[in-house]
Amino acid sequence: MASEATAKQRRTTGELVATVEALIFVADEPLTVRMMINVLGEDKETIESALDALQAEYEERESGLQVREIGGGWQISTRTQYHEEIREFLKTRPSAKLSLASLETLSVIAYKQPVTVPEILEIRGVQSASSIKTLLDKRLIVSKGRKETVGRPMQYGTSKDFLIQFGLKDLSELPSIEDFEDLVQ
Amino acid sequence: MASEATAKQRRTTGELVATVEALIFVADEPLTVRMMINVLGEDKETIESALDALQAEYEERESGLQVREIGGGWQISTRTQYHEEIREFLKTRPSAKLSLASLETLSVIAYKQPVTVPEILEIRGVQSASSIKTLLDKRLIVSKGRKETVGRPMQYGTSKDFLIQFGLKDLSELPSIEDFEDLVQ
Amino acid sequence: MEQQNEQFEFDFENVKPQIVRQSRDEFQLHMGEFDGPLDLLLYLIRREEANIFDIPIARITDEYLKYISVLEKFDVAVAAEFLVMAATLIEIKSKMLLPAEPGLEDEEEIQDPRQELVDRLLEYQQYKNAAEMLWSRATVEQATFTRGTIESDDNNLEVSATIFDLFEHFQKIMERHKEEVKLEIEREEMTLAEMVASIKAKILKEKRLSVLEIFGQLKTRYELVLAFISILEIVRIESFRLRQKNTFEDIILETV
Repeated sequence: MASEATAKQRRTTGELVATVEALIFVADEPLTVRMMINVLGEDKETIESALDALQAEYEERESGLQVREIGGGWQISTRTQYHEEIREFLKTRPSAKLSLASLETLSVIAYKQPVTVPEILEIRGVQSASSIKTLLDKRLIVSKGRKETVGRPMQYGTSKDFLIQFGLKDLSELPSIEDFEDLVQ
Repeated sequence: MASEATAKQRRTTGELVATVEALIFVADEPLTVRMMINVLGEDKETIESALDALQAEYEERESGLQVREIGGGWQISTRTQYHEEIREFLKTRPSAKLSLASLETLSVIAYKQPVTVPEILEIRGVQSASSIKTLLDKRLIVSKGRKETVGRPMQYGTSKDFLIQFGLKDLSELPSIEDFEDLVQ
Repeated sequence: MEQQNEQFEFDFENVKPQIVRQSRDEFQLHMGEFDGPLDLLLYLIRREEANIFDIPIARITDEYLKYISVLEKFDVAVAAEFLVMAATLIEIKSKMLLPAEPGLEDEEEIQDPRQELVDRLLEYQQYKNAAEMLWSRATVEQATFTRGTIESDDNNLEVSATIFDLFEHFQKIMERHKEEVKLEIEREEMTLAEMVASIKAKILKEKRLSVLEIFGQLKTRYELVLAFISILEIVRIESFRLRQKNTFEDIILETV
């Protein structure tokens, strides 16, 4: 178990607070105390007092960030009073990269449209629900009505925004295998 | 311009440090001073001293995180000493290392850029085509146009990802090549 | 560097050279960790504990040629770069055997025939050391992590990906997909016992079965063979028989 592996090296309180901070920072979702216990091999009380200390530290130094408990876990987030500047920044920042999963899902939709979620699952071999949500949010795909088959699943296709963002006149401009080989040469 | 919109509300030094911290946190790539100037409407000196203060704050409280300059921008990342616990939590291993041949090729490109394939061959004494492909795939190098000489060979240089992956502020941070002049023995 | 440590333990006499195909046109020689002739020369100089500014060229050349002959012993086409270096070494060696041209001595200092090679080796050594520095920097960097995803990461409407990224991924998926399909078929393959049981179940229900129909429902050659053996097996040990009214007509499997 992880606990045994790491618990033997005893940490000072300061080190534990720092480690908890680092773990919360790298986690994609609010980090549960349960998870911290597993990874660090410390007991619940020790972890909880480290969390309190960490939270107090951020309060005291009036950081632009805060450590807070949310949805059953712990998270670092920006403080609301700086949201104006953050929004300003988010508007100007360079475009975000699509995750690998979203890029894959988008490529399936682009080349196989109209396509349903079960069909995407079959091609990619993994569930794509969250990618589809992301792509819908970014308006890269749109729903194209229901397929007249068992369960009447929703079909998806690419949007006009997709064409604009990828610099295509229309779908016929999507590269084929031959185009790609030329490029590689 | 963003600058005018937000500059009017004067900030205390503490508030500026906190705002800079929040911006660096939300940015998904190292945040340039240029960008902070644009968003916050403060001058370069003010931003830079806020960055210094922020960095010192993280040092002093012995945080699990660090504020550092990398790849031409500022970033918050975990401190190396907590990597074991983080790996345990993320279930990651150190990613595949570059082969010796690719590292050699990369070091020639880093120091000689822009440099052509024949020039690399001359220094290394072997063909480097496959290493160059690997480095391009990993986006550690980029092509820098053709050299106006016989055959117009493609020239290569290092990318921003190179700086980030090797923890460099900018190319001037590379130790000088003369420093590596240790004698065989 | 770990790899470099290994280099010093390299067993010159026993190592098997390997030619690794790097790409369509490029083959690379791997013998220990020697990536090229300069690398090999540095190793030999180090092994002989020689001074790089005063290379015992005859001895080093002999060692180098011995190395090449090991390659030839294994019937391996020696990479051109190694042969060029061999020629260079032999040339330097012969130049050094010649007496200095009289008359030149006073006017200018005679150029050491080894000089150019030494310069190349020193330059190469620098980049090799720089590569080691990059390696250790990357190792440190791999121990730092950036933040996990946060809410604002996802609400940037603009994306940076090109149409070719999209295409490349689509191709990768299709390749992955092909492999999976193959695996599935393998998983679904029946055993003989299963086939026997399935045919028996059908015939007990229907009383008589058309053999053509049985075969018609099967997809792979493997299944056809399996069905054929199963039918023979059923007729042999159970109370079923095969009946054909006329030649070339359908064969019926029925209960006795």
